[in-house]
Amino acid sequence: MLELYDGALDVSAIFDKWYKEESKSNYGAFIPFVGTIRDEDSIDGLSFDVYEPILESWFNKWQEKAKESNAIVKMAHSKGDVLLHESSYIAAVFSPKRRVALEMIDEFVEDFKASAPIWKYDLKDGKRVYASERSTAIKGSGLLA
Amino acid sequence: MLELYDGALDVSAIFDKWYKEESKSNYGAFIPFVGTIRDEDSIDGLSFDVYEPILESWFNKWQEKAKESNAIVKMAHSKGDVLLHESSYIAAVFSPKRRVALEMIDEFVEDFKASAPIWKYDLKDGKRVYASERSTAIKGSGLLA
Amino acid sequence: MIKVEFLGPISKPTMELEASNLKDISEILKQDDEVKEWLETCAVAVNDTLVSSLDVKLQNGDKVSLLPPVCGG
Amino acid sequence: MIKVEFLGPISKPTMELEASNLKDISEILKQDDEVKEWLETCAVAVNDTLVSSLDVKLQNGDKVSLLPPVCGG
Repeated sequence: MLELYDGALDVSAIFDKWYKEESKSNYGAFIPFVGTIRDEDSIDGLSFDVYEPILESWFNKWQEKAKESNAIVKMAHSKGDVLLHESSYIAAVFSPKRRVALEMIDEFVEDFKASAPIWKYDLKDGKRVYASERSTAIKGSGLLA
Repeated sequence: MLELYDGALDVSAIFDKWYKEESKSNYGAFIPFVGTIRDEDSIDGLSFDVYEPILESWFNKWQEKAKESNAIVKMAHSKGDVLLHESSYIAAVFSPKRRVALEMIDEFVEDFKASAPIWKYDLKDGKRVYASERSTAIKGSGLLA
Repeated sequence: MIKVEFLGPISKPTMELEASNLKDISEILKQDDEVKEWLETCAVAVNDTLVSSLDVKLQNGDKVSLLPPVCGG
Repeated sequence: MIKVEFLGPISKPTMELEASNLKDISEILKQDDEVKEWLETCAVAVNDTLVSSLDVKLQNGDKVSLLPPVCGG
């Protein structure tokens, strides 16, 4: 379940939908991670580019990995502009047992940060500025250099 | 923010309330943990006794600890009976940064399991049976033995 | 008098005892067959604060609570 | 022809190049001053699969994508 939305996420609606989707799946632990735009560095918000084909294959690999632990992962992310105090990202793990969910949400969020083909821009003074300082080169980068 | 409810939690309503409460607090990461009653061992549900005075002081210590990392914790738990596929527990961490939230939700949930003065009973064949096998003696137990 | 209360699954009504410290409480409870089996696994609170030493002095009106193994969530 | 596309912040339209493997692509892109500075930090996908070797053979119609440093969330 990978969901992309234009602009900010309706976090409570997505949470409610996911909770209900798995309400009879017999998962004992459900851990969402919600990412919200902080007011810092005088930005007006953030903006995101998403490359869907590779994001989907990254996500599908995670779904397979989660399945090995009888867990599932879900994810929603924004495309385009998201303003201060709005949310752009929800990741979630459902699993029968809490240890699996607690460890997997950490791994999933960190791998997402390092690998998911999404680019972040600061919205500042009417401009869209690539957040190069906060970005991470995908593992294996530099092949063509 | 420690909330106790009679019976099952209205998880989506609590999530929505907490999300809105902190919507302008400038926390970048919000991680709830939702615990749901699994259908296993032929139980009809679980039931909980809560000793509020000591639960509150345990929770207040955690609130202080969270504050040192500029984070906050919230928690909701059921008293009495909660049936299969209903939820009895939500814990959450809000923090400016994701690493703090990811590590704190794990620590908080594990310490809760080991220390919070809540007793669990299986509802089975119309009886309320103390879940002694799954329970953990609080640190320092045995003082009077 | 010291009030001794048994929390959670220990099905025992609150007792009123004469005692000047936890050591006294321990001696009395060890004589009680129903309670004895719980002592090994119970934590102890005095006036709702968990304690880790038997030397805690008790005063008239104090409350001692026994907390058996827990399992929230 | 091989299509070479530049993702995210690399403001460069898609190129069409003659190449039989990634080594050829690398040689061509190193001549492009606008693209050159990105090569060190970009991951590479062929037909939307990330690759880790320059030896990947390319066929007419294949798509090579350059993925600069990411920051989702």
